[in-house]
Amino acid sequence: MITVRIQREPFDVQAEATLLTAGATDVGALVTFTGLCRDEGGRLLALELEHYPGMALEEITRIAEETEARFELEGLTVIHRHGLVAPGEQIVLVLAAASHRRAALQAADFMMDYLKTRAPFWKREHLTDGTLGDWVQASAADDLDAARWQRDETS
Amino acid sequence: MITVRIQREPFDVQAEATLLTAGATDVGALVTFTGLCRDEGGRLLALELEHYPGMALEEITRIAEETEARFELEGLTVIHRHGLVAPGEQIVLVLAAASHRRAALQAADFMMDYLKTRAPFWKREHLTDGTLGDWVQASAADDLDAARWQRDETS
Amino acid sequence: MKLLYFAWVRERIGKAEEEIAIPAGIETVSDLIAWLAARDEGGARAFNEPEVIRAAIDRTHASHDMPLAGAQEVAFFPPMTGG
Amino acid sequence: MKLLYFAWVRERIGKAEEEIAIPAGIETVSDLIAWLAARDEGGARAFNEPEVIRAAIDRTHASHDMPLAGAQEVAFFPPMTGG
Repeated sequence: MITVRIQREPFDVQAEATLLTAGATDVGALVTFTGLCRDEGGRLLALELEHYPGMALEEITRIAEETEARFELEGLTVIHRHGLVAPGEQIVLVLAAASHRRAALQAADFMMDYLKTRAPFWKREHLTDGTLGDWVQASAADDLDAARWQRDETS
Repeated sequence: MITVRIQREPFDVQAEATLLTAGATDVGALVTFTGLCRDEGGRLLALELEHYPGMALEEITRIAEETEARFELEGLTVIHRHGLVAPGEQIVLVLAAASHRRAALQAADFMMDYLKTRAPFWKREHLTDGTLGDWVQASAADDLDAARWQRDETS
Repeated sequence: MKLLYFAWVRERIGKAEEEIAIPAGIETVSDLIAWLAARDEGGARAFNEPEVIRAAIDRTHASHDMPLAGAQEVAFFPPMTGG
Repeated sequence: MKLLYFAWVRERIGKAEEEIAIPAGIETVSDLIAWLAARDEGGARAFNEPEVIRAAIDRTHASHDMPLAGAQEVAFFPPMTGG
């Protein structure tokens, strides 16, 4: 069961976990990954998350389907926020349920690597001095993280 | 910050997450791993978790300290239950907070592999037909999972 | 054909979207980028480093050598930074 | 020296713990396992496959070749199945 949502509002991790595992009796492992906004040493007032509305849900659903095809899951929920997010607030949630722990952990890891490099979202900094900061640069490390899954089909 | 608890009672994942991240502004990734009791195709009434009270807290704390030394974490919480646990109920919680996602994901993965192979807990099955089942056998796969961290110091 | 721009590509070209009639000889994503870069100042600013630009054709990621034939919506944007 | 037994080791030997005076010549975990296996029927049942038995000395995992000198609490149990 795949659930994908793009929303401006915060999400309730516990409520999503309850939804995902309701009635399931073969879930032995539940992994939640929550991505949060850091304050970047006090420099950051908020992150602005721009997205491509027409494509974001489709693309994240494609990534979720790949994740489900690749790992033995009992359920997968992905929620990505857009709009303004303050330090300490949530940006993204990945929730993976499986019979066995490695599948759930790896699914969350895989999902996040591909979200970072394929989901059409862009972050811009709003600074505590009241100015508009830069667009966040894509990280080469994220590309390398995503490339791991092509190099090593079993890891 | 390391928190380790051994308890009979269920835990509240959301409350533990809130505790761990309260006041933190440099947490970019929060991973929760919840281990749940499966029903083994309807065969299982409950799992009985026996533990070595004198050693369990000490050993899990040692594993948590190794985890903290190995990955750049902002916080780590580990809770392991003992006593009777019914299908669908929680057995173990690992909560890892970090600035960056790989550290949080790998810390949860590492922590679980070592919990499985080093924490002094033993599971016994209570069956739906009213009889006492077998002690759960340790899995060779768990030993291999734990051995990964010795083979490859960077993964 | 509808063109969409996001993040700093949108800011530099000075618009979020536009409708264009695709000129003769423009067959791939790469051709279209070169044409936009040559069209005006905003295009030059947005596409002066074509190698960093990502594209999507009809809401699916597309490499620069992908043909545009049949495309209804083409989007240009920087490398993604979501998640 | 206090001995503790857990899970099926406890069931087979028929007790959760006991206090023993360590006999002369018993120097390692392995020696103690062999002595317990030879002591009585419960010991034989619990320790008939010594290679699968895990041990802890004073609440720390110990290999079978570890010396017992100075130990106050030795525990025997099957491979762990927590988590």
